Amino acid sequence: MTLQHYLALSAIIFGIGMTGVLVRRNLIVMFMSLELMLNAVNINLAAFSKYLHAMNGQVFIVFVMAVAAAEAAVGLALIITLFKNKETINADEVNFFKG
Amino acid sequence: MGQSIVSILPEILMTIFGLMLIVIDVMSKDEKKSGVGYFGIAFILLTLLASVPVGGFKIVGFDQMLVWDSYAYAFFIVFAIAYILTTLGSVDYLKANGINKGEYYTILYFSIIGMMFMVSATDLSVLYLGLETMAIAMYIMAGFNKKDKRSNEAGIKYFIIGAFSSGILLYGLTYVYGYTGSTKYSVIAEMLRTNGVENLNIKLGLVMMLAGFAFKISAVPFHMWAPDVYSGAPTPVTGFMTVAPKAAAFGALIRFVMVALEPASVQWQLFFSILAVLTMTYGNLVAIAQNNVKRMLAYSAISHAGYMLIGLVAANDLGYKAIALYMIIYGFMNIGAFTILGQLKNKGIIDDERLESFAGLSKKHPLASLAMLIFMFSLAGIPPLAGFVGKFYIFSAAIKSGLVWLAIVGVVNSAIACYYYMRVTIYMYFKEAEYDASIEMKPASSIATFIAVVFVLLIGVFPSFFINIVKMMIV
Amino acid sequence: MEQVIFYILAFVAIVSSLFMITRNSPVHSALWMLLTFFAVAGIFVQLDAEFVAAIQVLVYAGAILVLYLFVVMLLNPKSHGFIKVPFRYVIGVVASIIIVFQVLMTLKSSEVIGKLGWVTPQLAQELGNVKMFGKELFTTYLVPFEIASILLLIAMIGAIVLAKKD
Amino acid sequence: MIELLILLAPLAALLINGIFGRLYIKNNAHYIAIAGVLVSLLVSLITFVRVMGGHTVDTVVYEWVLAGDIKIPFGILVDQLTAYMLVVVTFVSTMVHIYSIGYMHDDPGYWRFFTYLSIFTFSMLVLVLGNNFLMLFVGWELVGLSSYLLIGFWYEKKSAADANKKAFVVNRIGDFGFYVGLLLVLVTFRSLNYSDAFNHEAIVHVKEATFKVFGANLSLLDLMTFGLFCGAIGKSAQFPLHVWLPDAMEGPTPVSALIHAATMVTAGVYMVARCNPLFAEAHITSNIVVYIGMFTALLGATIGLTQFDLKRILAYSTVSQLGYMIMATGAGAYIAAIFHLFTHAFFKGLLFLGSGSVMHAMENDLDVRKMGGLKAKMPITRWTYLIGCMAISGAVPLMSGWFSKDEILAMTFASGHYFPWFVTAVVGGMTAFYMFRSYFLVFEGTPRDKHKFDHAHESPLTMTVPLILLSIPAIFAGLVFGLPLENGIIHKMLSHVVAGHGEGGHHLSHATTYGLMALSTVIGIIGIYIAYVFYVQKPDVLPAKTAKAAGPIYKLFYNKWYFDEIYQAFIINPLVMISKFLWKGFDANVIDFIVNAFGWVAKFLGSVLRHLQTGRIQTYIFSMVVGVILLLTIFYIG
Amino acid sequence: MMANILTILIFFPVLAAFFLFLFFRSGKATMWGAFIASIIELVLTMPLMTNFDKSNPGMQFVEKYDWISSFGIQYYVGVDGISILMVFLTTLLTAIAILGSFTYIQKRQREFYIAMLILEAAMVGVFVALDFFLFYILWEAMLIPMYLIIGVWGGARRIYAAVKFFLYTLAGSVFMMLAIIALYFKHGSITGNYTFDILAISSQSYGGGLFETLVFLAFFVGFAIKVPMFPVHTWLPDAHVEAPTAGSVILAGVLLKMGTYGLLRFCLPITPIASINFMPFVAILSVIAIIYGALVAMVQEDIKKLVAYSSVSHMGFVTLGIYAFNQSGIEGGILQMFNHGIITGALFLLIGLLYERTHTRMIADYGGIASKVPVYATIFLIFTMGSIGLPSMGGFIGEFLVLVGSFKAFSNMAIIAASGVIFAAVYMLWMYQRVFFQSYNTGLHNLTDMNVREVIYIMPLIILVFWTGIYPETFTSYMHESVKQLVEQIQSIKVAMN
Repeated sequence: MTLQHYLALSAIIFGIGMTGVLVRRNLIVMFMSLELMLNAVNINLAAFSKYLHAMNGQVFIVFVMAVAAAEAAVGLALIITLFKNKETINADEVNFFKG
Repeated sequence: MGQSIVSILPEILMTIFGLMLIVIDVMSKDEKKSGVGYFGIAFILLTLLASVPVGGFKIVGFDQMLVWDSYAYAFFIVFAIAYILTTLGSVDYLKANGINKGEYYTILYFSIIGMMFMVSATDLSVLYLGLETMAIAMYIMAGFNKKDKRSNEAGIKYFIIGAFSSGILLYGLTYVYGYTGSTKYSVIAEMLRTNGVENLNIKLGLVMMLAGFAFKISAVPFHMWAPDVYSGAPTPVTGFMTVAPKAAAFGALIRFVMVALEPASVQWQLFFSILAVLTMTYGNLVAIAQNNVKRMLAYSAISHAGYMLIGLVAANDLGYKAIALYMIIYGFMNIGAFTILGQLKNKGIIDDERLESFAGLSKKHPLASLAMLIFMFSLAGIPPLAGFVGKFYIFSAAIKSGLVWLAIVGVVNSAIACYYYMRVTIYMYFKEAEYDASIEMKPASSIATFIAVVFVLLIGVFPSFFINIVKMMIV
Repeated sequence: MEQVIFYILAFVAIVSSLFMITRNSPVHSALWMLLTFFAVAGIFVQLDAEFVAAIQVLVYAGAILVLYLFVVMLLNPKSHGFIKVPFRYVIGVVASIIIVFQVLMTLKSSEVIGKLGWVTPQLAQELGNVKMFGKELFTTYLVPFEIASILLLIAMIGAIVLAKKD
Repeated sequence: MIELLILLAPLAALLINGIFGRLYIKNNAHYIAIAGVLVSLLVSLITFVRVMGGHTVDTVVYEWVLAGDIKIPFGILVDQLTAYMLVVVTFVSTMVHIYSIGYMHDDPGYWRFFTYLSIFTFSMLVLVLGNNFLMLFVGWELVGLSSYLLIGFWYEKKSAADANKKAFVVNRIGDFGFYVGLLLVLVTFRSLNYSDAFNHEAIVHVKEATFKVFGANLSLLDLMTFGLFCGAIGKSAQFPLHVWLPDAMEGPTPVSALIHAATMVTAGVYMVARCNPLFAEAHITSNIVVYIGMFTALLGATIGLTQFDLKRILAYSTVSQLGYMIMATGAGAYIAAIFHLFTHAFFKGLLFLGSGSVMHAMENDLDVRKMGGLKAKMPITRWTYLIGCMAISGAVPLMSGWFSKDEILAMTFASGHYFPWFVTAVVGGMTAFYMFRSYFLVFEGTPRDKHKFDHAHESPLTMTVPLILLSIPAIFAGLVFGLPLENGIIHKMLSHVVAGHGEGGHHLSHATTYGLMALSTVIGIIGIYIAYVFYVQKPDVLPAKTAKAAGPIYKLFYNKWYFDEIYQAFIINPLVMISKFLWKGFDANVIDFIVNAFGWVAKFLGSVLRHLQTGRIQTYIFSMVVGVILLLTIFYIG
Repeated sequence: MMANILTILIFFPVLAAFFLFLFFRSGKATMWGAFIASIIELVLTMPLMTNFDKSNPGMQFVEKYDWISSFGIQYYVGVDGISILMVFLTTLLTAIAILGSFTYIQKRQREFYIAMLILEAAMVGVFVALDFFLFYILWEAMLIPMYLIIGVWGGARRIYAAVKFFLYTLAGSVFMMLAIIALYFKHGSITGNYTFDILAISSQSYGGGLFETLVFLAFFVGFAIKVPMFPVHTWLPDAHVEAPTAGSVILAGVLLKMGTYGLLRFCLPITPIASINFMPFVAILSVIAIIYGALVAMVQEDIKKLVAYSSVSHMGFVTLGIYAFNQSGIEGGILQMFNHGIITGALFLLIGLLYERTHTRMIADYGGIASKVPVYATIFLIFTMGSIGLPSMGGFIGEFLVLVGSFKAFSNMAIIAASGVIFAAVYMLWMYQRVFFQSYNTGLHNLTDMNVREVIYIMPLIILVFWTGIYPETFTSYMHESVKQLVEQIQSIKVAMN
């Protein structure tokens, strides 16, 4: 299996994740799509790490996961506070600031 | 190994002090929570003194993972200034809005550690993680005031768009790593020099990464989040957010661009010149259309990012020194302005930060409005004040590297900018009071404003001391 | 043989992620995401990054997904489906497709040029992926490890401050 | 250096009256003013005598304007020409000062009037005594200022306020030409001193030079002299710029007598005479001067015929007499011009003061139609007025006017200007006619307004004594200075000043001179007879009949050839319209529009861009994605 | 003391302002304090004038201290023939303006007098600065106090006027900053030593190519707006009409002179070749300014606006004189700057007096007040005549020298400019007639004549206006040597050019 295959796969998953963020109105699903994008990045890192015969790619994946976890925690905490105030997790209602 | 420890000595110190802050926070009683802030100031001053780089040396640590030098130290000064002024400014704000939690100061403190790593990073991993630490801290700070739905919205928006942009940054990072084979700046630079820059791979990686950075410094196509987040977040936090994270992003960006992408300088100069022009013009034009002062200062923050980009596009040593100096000056001016804005209470019906609530303020609070006048004219870049020195330095860098057209755009923009800064002074001095808005300057915030005013005047008239700090910087 | 496994995993990953973003209720999309994580773990194994695959399953599938499900259950929000306005829906999809296409354009010239690392096949057998991983992590990448710990600390404090009722 | 005293005395009077007048001196301001004038009169007479003895003075008091290569001193020049002018100015000024005591007796601004008189005397003396063109110009403008102040003395009246502004502006237009001439002199001779400008070699050297003005290559000397002459046109109320003099009658009569008869208006003649070396060489300009002089003379006389206001008649007669003098200078007869100026100052001053005392008697009503038969009531005024008329008409031999006017006619004829000679000869007749018309209407015949006639009484001594004193030179000035014809005392003295060729140029045989003199005397007598027939024998019939017969011409003359209306329509109104357009149209709409447009465009762009900020998270992320796509394409292509 | 007289002159008002700000609470006390400070400043200029060595064309009372050594920026001040008159004019007019606004400024007196003192310091600084950076800082620093004076104490449309004034001047001077930086680097690259020292930069020639033209244009735009020259003058009438009396006196008396001073100190010596190339262009602009200013002034209904447009016309003479590049032209220009300061300053003071009493500036509201206020009418007449350029007053000498100078350089322009003399008479006298003569307009009520204080602060201006007319040598002697040096420098380049 050549490097291109993996890069192609990660690109597609990255694209899907991006669509998810752009299209879905539900904040939680947007978060999940963000996680999906980070997964695509991990695939990329793993692929490069293999074809470069080096381990730093994989180490980086772990760091990315740590960041993902932290983001998830803070993101969901923010969603909970939003829910407490506005009883909604619909992205379009979060538009007090305009112009 | 010994030398490596010294290279991250400041960060270690900061972490130890950070942990002590958490303990202090837990121990202190509810109404004495501001004590945490004062301790934070003490700790940061201690670290500042402990890690003074003697004579612009360069300690490279952990096999070129990161480096502690006068460059990083200069930015550390900016973070320290931002932290001290914001803490002083927010003591009264937090009490007034009933969110007097110790964690406010702790998280702020930890975010500075992230920024320090970002600035001294010479490896992509340290850069990325430092960036993310700062980002996470800022998401929390933006959404800190749970009860106020505006702060909530700021937090959510900042989080999602921030996460998305760090996703893009990361994706670009993988391609840069993949193409050059290593995460170390020096190796990347070596690879680019030997293999040339025309490869599509590297172009993709480069654009994606720089897009991620552009988000952090709120350059135009990637700035959309800034106005809403800055207007939503609690005012002292906005002051902090417009200065420290932006300075860290610029510090990291300069080091990354000047060291790692040095061979590809034509590409990123083009990249940033487009961004610079768009950012300045967009920031200034929309700021004119605002009549909420906080939102206007948000847009002015964007336009100032544009001016700093000119320094970056100049790509000479004078350029990044100018950016560092500009950041220091911008820190004083902006946080000073936000502190005063934070203290503005408007018993009238409209929300307190509208221009009308500034009407006739100079009669009731001459000192506060004089300070605001000084900040506004300094932001506009009128000479006797520090803002002019910053802009002057930046434009000299641009002209030195022959970018006269960019300097002209910058100069025209700063002329346009004067209009909306002046509008505040018009309402304060020339108009009669419509609403009974008032600024009760509590002790802490008045100290912050006083320090800011003194420094703005000092740098304006005797800038040589501050220029010497910046002079020793070498990327 | 190796290609077949790759194509299966790739297919599963793509389909499940597509289903994830198109499901109405967040719970269904969470479950589909679980499937994506497993597919990705499989790919890691195929790229002989076994330790990372394990971590992937543990952290992503185990922790983050559970957190999502937990929050979804807590808030049990009404499902909103897709954005009403078709126009924004279409340009969103089109933009992502363009990005994907631009990334794929780089594939023709993307063979690895950089200096190859120290991992030779026989060293891999001898030390095993996990030991190599530990060696790399705790020697060259020690500082990022420390920063990650600070990062998680801040995330913890932040989450508590934001979520705790006071 | 006692000549300096001539200047200092009026200056001192002016300062004392000016500063202390309002509060302290009030009504006895005339003592100081007269003292000042008397001192300068005495010194002038002394200098006149010393100049007769050949003692001329040309000294520098101090360096006035210094700039690089330009050095303009503040200097005094006293030669024969100055001596004559000094005598005329100081003598007539003294007479007017004395006269004003009576005339302005109960006026609230009494001290102010005498201050202005001292200002005028001082400035006229500066003009006359200056030894360079700049001093001449300074005097020129200061005299304009004092005429502005004096005409507008009774500023409550709108007509007086308009008149003084009109006088100043019209003078200023003339001064503009003078300024250009002055600059030309400075550029060519590198100095403004008379000594440098008039030395013969310098003029010959410059004779052929031309000067490029707006593309046209005009001869330098002609341009220069024409510039200077424009100043004279303005000041001496010649043809295009004569409109201000009749309106200047708004001022008190002593003012008209002093300024608008004797001294100021003659400044133009003095200037041309002083610059005779230049004008002699500039043939084109000299011709222009002759024809302008001639036409002004004709213009003044024709309008004078039809006027009913006594002072207006005298004003137009002054315009006409000035035309004579200017024509004389144009024809090269500088000495004749000065001689006529000399005599004219006396009898015209006399006539004006006479009209002043008539006005005084008739409670300030000057309409000749309401007067008549005043000779019974005001004998001194009547006789002095008659002497004045006889002098000016040139019909009565041995009178001063007869000498000087006929000499001008002779000289014009001699210098080959036959047509101007003929026109001015006819004008001589007209002059005689309208002067005696005014005499007969005022003093002869039966009083037409019983009520006013009863109140009429002879003016007090302070007014009649100056009349008598003035009538003496009006009679004998010609005899004393004019005989023998063409080389009397004045001729011999002034020949030093006039550049060498003087009268020699075109000599006439004695026969023709006497013939010409006889002819002009006869024309004068005919003029008087017609006036006698018109206004004594059939006062009610003939004037009305001829007016009706003349019809349109009469109306033309009566309305001052419609010059005021023409200027108003073709110069003043368009100018005001243009400037209104420039202000409202250009300044407000164009420049300010552009300036405000910048602000408006910025605001508009701001409000447009502002709407990009929709507030929805998806839009923000979408803009980032688009940003990345665009930058990628740029980099892929670039 | 004499060595650093200039530093004292600059910093004394600032210290005084600071002292007043701290210790003086009541408006009245600050008023007298400020007045005494301005008098001391005026007295301090006397030794400067007397000890000035008139034969030395170079800079005198020079002080040079390092300020920002890394950039080659110094605190470098000195005064020569060209700038000494302006310093005297500034201190004189400020003292008179302060004394003049005792009754005029009622609200917030403290801030007003402090702003005036700071303004004075900045103005003196601009005229004596010999370091580009110092010059630019003071050049723009001056904007803030002036902006506040117009904005806070101005008339009805003060906000629009203040904003327009601020942005107009700023737009011009912003390009000047770029030119300064470009010069700094170009000079550095040619000679190797990077400095902002004006004399060093102006002694270096820049080859007359595109670089020099661009630098010249940048400077020219900045200064033309300040002068104001024809197309960019529309800020002046608004600023003048809305500014309080003291504001308009300083604005007309000193601020306009900075534009022409800038042309003399920067455009001519530093970019001579470009200046010579642009000579016809500037001359045409100046002549248009003269005629345009006069014509528009004719139809104004507001006295202050009329005097404002007359300033445009008078400053047109100054720029015409400067761009004649000969001794009499430039000296005439400088003298005209000085005279215009005195005459227009006095006119604004007088109009201010009138405004204080009748609260209207419209000519139509007045009529025949000469009978009610004779002393005021006479003084106003003196300055009207001065403004027209009547001999025996300074205006005439200035105009005469300018016309002589410009006649030598470009005769056609001089002739048209000379026609400006006619229009000057027209608009001034028409205004004077409608206000002072004709029948008394009963609409005006509490018209009282000038009291002693008002006569006292007008008296120095009256004396000066006659002094410059009768014996101008006292003032022109200062500038002979400096102007000769400047003219020789330009003539030598002009000769070299063709």
